[in-house]
Parts: sequence; C-alpha cells; structure tokens
Amino acid sequence: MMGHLSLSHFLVVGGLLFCFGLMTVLTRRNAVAMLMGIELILNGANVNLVAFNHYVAGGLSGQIFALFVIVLAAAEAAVGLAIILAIYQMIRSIDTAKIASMRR
Amino acid sequence: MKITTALDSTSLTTRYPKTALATTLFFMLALPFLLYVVLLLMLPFNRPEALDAVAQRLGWDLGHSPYRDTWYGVILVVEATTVSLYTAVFAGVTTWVERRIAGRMQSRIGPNRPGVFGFMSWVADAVKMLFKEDLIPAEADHLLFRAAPYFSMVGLTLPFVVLPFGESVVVADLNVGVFYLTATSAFIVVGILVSGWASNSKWALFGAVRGAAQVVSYEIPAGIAIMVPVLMAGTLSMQGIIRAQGGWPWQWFACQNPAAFVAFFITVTASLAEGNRTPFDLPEAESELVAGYHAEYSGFRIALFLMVEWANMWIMGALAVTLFLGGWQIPGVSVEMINQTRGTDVFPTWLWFGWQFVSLVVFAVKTWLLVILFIWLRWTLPRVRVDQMMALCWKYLVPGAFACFIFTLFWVMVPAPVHLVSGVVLSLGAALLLVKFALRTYKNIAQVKGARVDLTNW
Amino acid sequence: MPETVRDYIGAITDVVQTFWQGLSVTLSYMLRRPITIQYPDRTEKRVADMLPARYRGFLEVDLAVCTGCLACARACPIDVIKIAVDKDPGNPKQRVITQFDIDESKCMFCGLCVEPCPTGAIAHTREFESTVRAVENLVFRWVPDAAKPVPFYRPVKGQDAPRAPAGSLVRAYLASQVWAAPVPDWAAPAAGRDKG
Amino acid sequence: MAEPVERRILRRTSPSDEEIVINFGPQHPSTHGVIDFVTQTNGEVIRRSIPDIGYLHRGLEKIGETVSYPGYMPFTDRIDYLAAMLANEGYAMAVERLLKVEVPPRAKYLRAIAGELCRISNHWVAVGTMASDIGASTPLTHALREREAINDLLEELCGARLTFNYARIGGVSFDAPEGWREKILRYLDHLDSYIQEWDRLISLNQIYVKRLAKVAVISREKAIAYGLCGPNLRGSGISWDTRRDLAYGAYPEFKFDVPVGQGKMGATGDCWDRYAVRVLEMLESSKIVRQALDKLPEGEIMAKVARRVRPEPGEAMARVESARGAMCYYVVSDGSEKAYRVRVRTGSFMAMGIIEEMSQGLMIADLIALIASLDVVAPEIDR
Amino acid sequence: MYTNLAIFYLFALAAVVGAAGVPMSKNIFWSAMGLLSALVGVGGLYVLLSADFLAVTQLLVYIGGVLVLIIFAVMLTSQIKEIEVSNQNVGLVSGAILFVLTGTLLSYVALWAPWKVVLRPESHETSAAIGNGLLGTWLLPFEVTSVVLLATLIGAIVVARKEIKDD
Repeated sequence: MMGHLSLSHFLVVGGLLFCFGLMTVLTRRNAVAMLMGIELILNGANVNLVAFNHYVAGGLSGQIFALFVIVLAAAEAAVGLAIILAIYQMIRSIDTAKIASMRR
Repeated sequence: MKITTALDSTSLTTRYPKTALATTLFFMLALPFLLYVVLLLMLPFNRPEALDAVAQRLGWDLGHSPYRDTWYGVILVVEATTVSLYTAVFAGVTTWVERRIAGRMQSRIGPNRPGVFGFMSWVADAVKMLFKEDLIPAEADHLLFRAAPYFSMVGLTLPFVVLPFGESVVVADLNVGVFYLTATSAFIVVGILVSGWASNSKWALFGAVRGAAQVVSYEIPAGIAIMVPVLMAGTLSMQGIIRAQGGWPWQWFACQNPAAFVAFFITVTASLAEGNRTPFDLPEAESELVAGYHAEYSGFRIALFLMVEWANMWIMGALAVTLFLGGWQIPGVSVEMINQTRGTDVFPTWLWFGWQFVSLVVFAVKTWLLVILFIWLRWTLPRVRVDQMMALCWKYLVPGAFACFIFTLFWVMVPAPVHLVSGVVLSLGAALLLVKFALRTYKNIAQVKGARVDLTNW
Repeated sequence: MPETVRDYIGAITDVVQTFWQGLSVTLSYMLRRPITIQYPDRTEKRVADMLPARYRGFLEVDLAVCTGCLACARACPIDVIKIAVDKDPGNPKQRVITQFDIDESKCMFCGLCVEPCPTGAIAHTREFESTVRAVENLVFRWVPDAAKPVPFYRPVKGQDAPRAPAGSLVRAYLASQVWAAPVPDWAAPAAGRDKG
Repeated sequence: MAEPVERRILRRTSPSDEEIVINFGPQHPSTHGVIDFVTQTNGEVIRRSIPDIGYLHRGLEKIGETVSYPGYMPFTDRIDYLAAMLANEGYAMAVERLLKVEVPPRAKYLRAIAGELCRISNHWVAVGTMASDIGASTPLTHALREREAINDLLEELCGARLTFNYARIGGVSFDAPEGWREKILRYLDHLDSYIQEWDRLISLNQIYVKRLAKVAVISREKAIAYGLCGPNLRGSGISWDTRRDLAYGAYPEFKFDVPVGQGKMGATGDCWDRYAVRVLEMLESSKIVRQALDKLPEGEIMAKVARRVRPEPGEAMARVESARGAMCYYVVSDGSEKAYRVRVRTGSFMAMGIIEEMSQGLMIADLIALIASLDVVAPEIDR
Repeated sequence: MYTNLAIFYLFALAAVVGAAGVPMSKNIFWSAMGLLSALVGVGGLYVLLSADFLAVTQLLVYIGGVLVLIIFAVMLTSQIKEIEVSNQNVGLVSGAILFVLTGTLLSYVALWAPWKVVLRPESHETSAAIGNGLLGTWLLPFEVTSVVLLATLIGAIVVARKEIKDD
C-alpha cells in the first residue's frame, strides 16, 4: 500500500493543510495571517476534491468544483485585503482583538 | 579629425591576436551552437518510450529495468541544464548586444576592447560580479535576502519548459503551455517582493511595491491578449499555436486577423511591463529609486537579478513570436514535409535534424529581432510615472485587449479566404510601414547639417 | 486623463507618432559615426597634439629667458608657484634663481601667471598626462639643483626672447620622470600614506 | 549645531504610521550634485520635501576677500561650472564698475559670443540631464555631444573646456582665433537644424510630455514671490530677461526674442514649459551669436587696467543673465588690493526655496522632474 | 512508480512544511513565504492527480494573484522600520490541541475509511473538457461566479475609493 500512490496520501496532506489553516485562523490575531489561514483551509479542501475526483468519482466535477473554489478564494482575498487595508487606514492596526467596533 | 578604426584597412587578424579571435569566435558562435545541438540531439529521447527503443537496439532491456525512470530523469536533467545554460549565455550575450546598440544610438562606441568587437565583455562582467564582495546589509532579513534572487531565477527558468525552440525542439509541449507560461513567470515578482522587503531599505521597498502593482496589473491585458491567438488556434499548447500558423508573413496570426495585429502590440507592451523594461522600469528606476528592489544587492546576487532581467527578454520575445509571428515555421516548408523526412526509425534521419536546425534558426532570428526591438525601445523612451503606468494598463490595454478578444470571437467564424486577404493586406501594409520608417530614418540624417551616413569608428 | 473619445484616440495616435519619430532618430544613429575618440591608443596622433594651441595644460618654464620678476608667482591666486632668488656668490651684480617649483597637482590651470610674464618664459603647454604614484612628484622643479642656480635673463629691447618651442621642455621633463618614483626627500611626510 | 532636517520635518508635522521620511541625496543620481532632499512621503505621494543644502559649500564668497581682484576670476568659474563664461563676465563687470573702467567694444562682443555659446552648452546639459532624470538616457549623451562641440570652440578661444577664466577686468584674455568665426557658424547651422531632431527624439515624446505637463505648476505670482529668475521665471510666463530689460555689455545692439512659457502642453509654468524655454533659448542664443559675429568690431580687447588693481573704497553691483537667471555680483572695496566683501546671488539658490512648497502632493517621480526642470547646480547653490 | 511516490513526497513535504510555517512563524512575512511553499506544493499534487489545468490555475491565481496581494498587504500594513513584524500568538496551546484533535480525526478517516477507489487510465488533456464543462453542465455556476467576481471587483473598488476620500 505504501509502495503506490493512493487516495489516502492525498487525503492526509489535504487534512494537514486544513488543520494548519484552522490553527492559523484560531490562534493568530493578525487579520492578514487569518486570511492566509483561510487560503490554507480552502487549499486543503481542494486537494481532497481533486483527489476524490481522480480516484473515486472520475469525470471532471471535482476539478471544476476546485476551480470555482480557487476563483472564489481569489475574490475573497481581494475583498478581504481591501477591507483589511481600509481598517488599517482607520484604526492603524490589523490586530483583530482591537477591531471591536464597526464604526470609527 | 581622423581616427584609426577597427574597420580601417587593417584586418581583424592583424588587429587581434589569433587566440583572442579564436576564443571570441568560439564564445560567439560555438557556444550557442553547442547548446542548440545538445538540445537537438536530446530530442528523440524526450520520452521514456523512445529511451526504451534505443536501449533495445543497444541490447538492453530497459523497459523492465528498475532504473528506467532514473535514466529518463538523467536525460531530463541534461536537457534542463542545457536550457538553463542557454538562459545564462543568452543573458550575457544580450548585455553585450544591448551595450553595443545603446552605444551606437548614443553616438558612442560601447565596449569594444575585450575580445573581438568587445564581445567578451559579458564574460568579463560576469567574472567581475562573481568576484565582488557579497554584501548583506546588517539590518536585512539575511535568509530571505539570500533567497530572493533564486525566486526570480525560478520564475525565469520555469517558462523555458514550454518555450519552443524549433519544430520539435521543446522540453515539454504541455497542453496548457501558454497558461503555464503566464503562471510561472509570476515567480519573478515574488523574487522582487522578497528582495524589496528583505533588504530593509526604503528604496528597495518602494521598488518592490511598484513591481508588484505593475506585474499584477499587466498580467490582465497580457492574459486577455494572449487569448486571441489561442482562440484562433483552438489550443493552449505553444507548439499547437505555431502549427496553426504558416511560414509566410501572411500566414502569421498577427496578419491574419486585424485584432491579433493589435493584440500583438498589447502583448509586447504588457510583457515589457512584466519584464520591467523601459519604459516600465519603475521597480528599479535609476533616477528615482536609485536601483529599486536590488539597491542593496551586490556581487553574485545582483548578477542573478540582472541575468533574470535580460534572459526574461528571450521569454518575452519568444512568447510574441510563438503567438503572433509564426514561431519556427519555415517559409515554404510545411510541418508535414518535415515529418515525412523523419523516417520510421527511433533515431530520426539527419535530414530531419537539418530541418529542425533550420526551424530553430528561424525562431531564434525572429526572437532576436524582437529582443533588439526591446533594446531599441529602452534606449529611446523615457520612463512612465506610476499612475500613468496604471492608467495605461486599465484605460487602454485592458479594454483594447478585451475588444480584440471579442472581435476575434467573431473573426474565427469568418471563412478562411477572408483570413488570407487580411493576411496579405496586413503584411503588405506592415512592409509599407517599414519602408516609410526607413525613409524617415534616412531623412533624419539628411535634415541635420553636418550629419551623414558613416559606418566607421567601431 | 482622457475625457472625450477624441482625446482618447488622440492620445493613442500621439503616442504612436512620437514613438515612430523617436525610434527613427535613434535608429538613424546606428548609421552615423560615433563621436568617441578612443583615447589613448586608437587615435591617429597623440591627443595632446590634437589640442588647440591655446590649451592650458601643464605649465612650462624656460629658465633661459626668465627674468626672475616674480610676476607669475604674484599673479597666482593659490600660490602654486614658488620662486626663490638669490645673488650669485661669484658675481654680486648677477642675480640668480635658486628654486622654481610649480605644484601641478595644485594648479587650477587658470592662466593668470602666463599673462604678466614679460618674456613668455612661463607658458601653458598642451601636455596633460602625467600619472605618478606619489602626488608630491607632480611638483615640477624647474631648477633641479639649488646648488646650480640659473642666472636672470636680461631682455633686449625690441627683440623677442629666444624661447624654446612650447611644450618641448615639459615633454623632456616628463620623459625624465619615473611614474613609480618615491616621494621626494624635500616633501614633508604625509600621515598615513604609503611611501612606496 | 543645527538641528538635522529630518528631525525638523518630523517636528513640523505629525507623521502618521505609513508616512516615511526618505533622503533623496546627498548622493542620488538625480539631485545634480550633492544636495539632500529630505522627503516625507505617504506611499508614492510626497507630503513635503525640504532641501538640505550646504554639502558643497566651499566658502567661495569668503575666498573673494583673500585673493586679489584679478585672482578671484578663476574662482567664479567654480561657482557655476556649467556656465562659467557668464559667471566670469558678471564678476568682471562688477569690478569694472568699481574701477569705472570702460570695456572696449570688441571685448564686449567677444564676451557676448563666448557667453551665449556657453549658455547653449549649459542648456544642453540642462535639457539632457532632464531627459535622463525622466528615464531616457539617450538624449543625455546626444546633448553632451552637442556640448562637446561648443566646448571645442571655447577651448580654442581660451584653452579650457570647463573653467574658462576668459573674462578679465577691463576686457577678455584672448582675441578670437583664426577661423573661429567659420567654425562657430558651421556649428550654429548644425544647431538650428539639429533642434528639430532633438524635438523628435525627446521634447515631443508623449511619455516625456505626459511626465512633465501640468506637473509642479509655478504660477506667475509664486514665481515672483519666491524670487525665481531666468528660464525658471520665464517658464511661468513672465517675460523678464536681464539681457533685454537691464541691457549690459553688447546686448543692446542685438535683436532677439525672449521665449516664455505658454502652457502649450497644459498649464503655463509647468515643468514642460521650463524645459521648452531652455530649448528655445538655445535658438535665441544662436541668433545673438550670429549677429555678434556679423557686427564684431575691430580694436583692442583690453582696457587700460593696472596689473595690481586697487579700487577706490566703495561698492558696486553687476547683474548678468546667467544660464540660471540673473546672477548678481556685489563687490565692496576698502581701497586695498583685495575685496572687502564679495557676494554672489545665484539662480539655483533662489530655485531651491520653491521646492518645499511645490513638492507638496507631487509623486516621487514628479519631484525628480521638478528638480530637473529648475536646472539647479549644487555648487551654485552652496558656493 | 517510485518516481511518482518520490515526487509526491517532495510536494507533500513542501505543502505541509509550508503550511506549518503559516501559524508557527512569528514573522508575518515568513508566514507568507510558508503559504507560498504550501501553494506550490498543492499545485504539484494537482499534477500528480492529472489535473494539469487546475495546477497551472493554482500557480496563476494563487502565486501571481493572491500571494502577491498578501505580501503587498503585509508591506502596507507593517512598517519597514521594524523587521520583526510579530504578532502575539495567543492560545498556541489550545491551537495545538485543536490541531492534534482535528488532525487525528481527519487522518483516521483518510487512512481507514473504505473508499471506493476506481483506477482509471491517466489523462492529461483536461483543458478542453473543462472548457466544455464550464459552458455546458456547469454553465449556471460559471455565470454565478462571474457575477460574484464582478461584485468583488466593484466592492474592492468601493472600499479602496473610500480610503482615498478619507485622505
């Protein structure tokens, strides 16, 4: 089993990526770092999607789903960073603990 | 006053000792030739099956050997090394070409002492840079500072995987070639960002931020403009796009479709910006940011950065040639003709190799012409400002590229004879423009009192 | 910022036109002659010989026609010229020059010393190349040995001073110099400098 | 000990986190010498930029008190090394006024010819370096090539290419050499036809125009208020030229136009106008030189002036139109062989004053364009 | 086959080590570098899963877009003056516990669940199929995505404009 590439190999990598992403989001207070964590989570999920597509489902649905996730992740990063920058302009910090109010 | 020149009566052999002549000629001709030939000879073994067949002829049973992959890997490594060497040699030679051209354009001579016509100056430069002290600012982030040039190097070498050199001379003809090329060249900007940040210098940071904004923006018009030939060829493969064109100018995509003609210029502009060449050299902007992102670099590391900058011109040129200017297509010789000469044997016939070499030369000549155009632009134009760079991208190139894209959507539905008519008209028009340009150039000399055509003083 | 369609199109055509012209200008220089003079080895004659006659290069003194009037030393705003005169011990009526130093490393080649010279003994030459390892060796000592002073020249009315051809003396002087010559004895030792 | 400029900037404003203070200089490719522009920026946008000058101060005014009157002439070369002829002429005029010496007409004409040639050569450097600062390096070498041609002419006249030391108190040091006139005329013919090529190469290049037009617009009022002079003043549309309005030397006898900024590329007084004024002034100088060569009178080139100059106690001032605007020499004599006081007012120093106000809101690249368009020369600022 | 496995471990290592660097590193720029490594590693894994189009898209969008944007944001929000752009890692212990818990769970599922694996012939020609799919079966989500992207574009511009007005 260890001699050949198998679904489990990819799933474990995907799972680890997800866990590290989760850990980043939960432990870091820097908004940019949290965004990075989210990207990691999405990547972990994507690895799973593509792996299942390759080993189980066949066809292309998994890949296309992953493609949508990538596109949306990019959009999310753009908006997220724009918001972070706007917040930084306002309160001079990107520490999420300090961003307590939606108003100035 | 009369000056003795290299071209005056004395021949090269009297002027230079034979050893200098031989060394220069070797570097000038043999080195690229050698690299090309190695690349060419590796070709047939580019896939494991071919390797099997060759081994079989030699009496090996490689197909079932556990070392089959290793052998294949060795071949790939040799190919990759050849290509990397090619980038280094190209970058070096281009610096010499650029300095000679710049010299003449500026009423100067340029480097003409090391080697014949100063050709060895690039070797001298490289050696000088290697021996210089490698300074790292005390306050810099040491590891990232050291790593940054390698990020750029990765961005330089990865695209060479799909860049064609000739009819079959390509490391790997990926079916997502064009897409891959635009994706991997983004690594260069990672190198710029990392170097700017790690230097802990305000100039470098400015350069890095400018570089990032520039590359991210110009990827969009470049990406859309690249879609025009992709639409016309119906494939993302670099070789596929070239195969869809022909050898004569009217068979090139740039002439077959008016929108592609425009898209060619958009692609060239955008790739100039992505390659940080003047007029878009904002990330280094000597007169503003001193040297921008590589302000703090010296010695071997700056040599890497400069190598990336110059070798990147090959990628820019080769991309444009592939997409719009017919790639390696030899005029009057179709791909089928070349394939027929291949023979059925594993090892192709020498005639086939000959054709490969011709196609390789055709591609190299076209790319060199574009590279010289980039050099020429650099020594003619001033630098744009940051906001103008952005405005050019978003107000002119992106809508323009998009219009070309939409136009091409309809154009591919037009019957083929129209393409031919357009090809003939556009290539004739381009030739006419070239003639007009030559006349204008001659007039420039005629109009200035005291100036005349004179090719002495080298 | 383009506001109308015409502005938008106009901006593009302007760019194309001016680039067209600019590129044609730079290309035309590929066909013209570079103005570079390949100093020093690829010129037809020595660069010093190509310079105009009035060129203000190294100062040269023809002591044979020097009247010892000190006008040059007085005219010099930065005291480059150092002249010492004395009476000839053998002939008290004859005055002699025992030292005539010109510090060419300090000289700013303004030509003010040349103008008041009554006989044209001090003059600028077209020579300008003299690389030496020790900067003190750029002090040209026109009276090399104080023990062998040079007598004053008495100008003859209505007759030009028989001056040596301009440049010949300084060329001879430079030819006698060794570029790696050590710091001369008379020079005060400079701190932290290689006396090589 | 004076407070460092950086700290002054930080004290004057309350810099926010994203604003940084960055030193353009003292060694920077586009500060045209050793000047430091302490610049507070918010990203690419400049909040303010304060010039920190004095790095090149050599006490040239003080030297005037320690050397004889004729002996100061070579030092005037060093005040403005790009237009040394004009600096020579100003000092000579001031001392002549002190001595009440009338300069022979031929000397006046020779001064005008040499001065205008020098102005052309200076403007070549000005427009060339400006193009280079904007990022085009080819025009710089072309401009330097043109300047070399003029330097050849001036070298033939007086033996030097940079620090001419040509004018003398009461005249000039050399008469025109043999065949000089023909050489000048040949060059001027070349110049008049070459300017068009220059325009095609750079002046009208759209990137260049876009980089300069409407950037750092100095209004008429501001130009006067800050005491700008020369091409910088004329770039703002004010037709003032010392050669015409306070004519001196041989200038009353010449006919020439005074080019002023007309806002052809956007706004009157922008960087492009200051640039264009310089290009046009080269053609006007060419006109003046042609007229001077035609009218060049015969006669002496030196007035009778004693070798040791001891003016009566008193003071005198002379103002010449240098390449960087009105250059004033103020010389006070106490009757001795050396001046009691020499004071020089230079155009570059005046131009430095306006930078702090004009830099506000510019982008970094615009600041470079502004400095280049003012054509400052560091030794002239610091003296 | 060992080659594939070796390549897999190479990319997996890059991905996992990089991903580990994101939460662990004190310096946010190093976190970004870790993310870079993770993204490249994942791209490599896609190639092994014969999803070449996706792999290139991963490089293009993540490296060329998202990562550059993130580094950009790091530069804009932290001062060049201070090299240590550290953040307090609050709750690292709880984070580690969480990591162990989820990690164990996911690994357990990945390794021991009875997946119905079907081996198919490898194919690397996915771009045409994906193109057809996007304009066929998945046309609606494709269109919805484009609307989302448009909204993102406008939203980002609005947020950015507000910041200019403030100045």
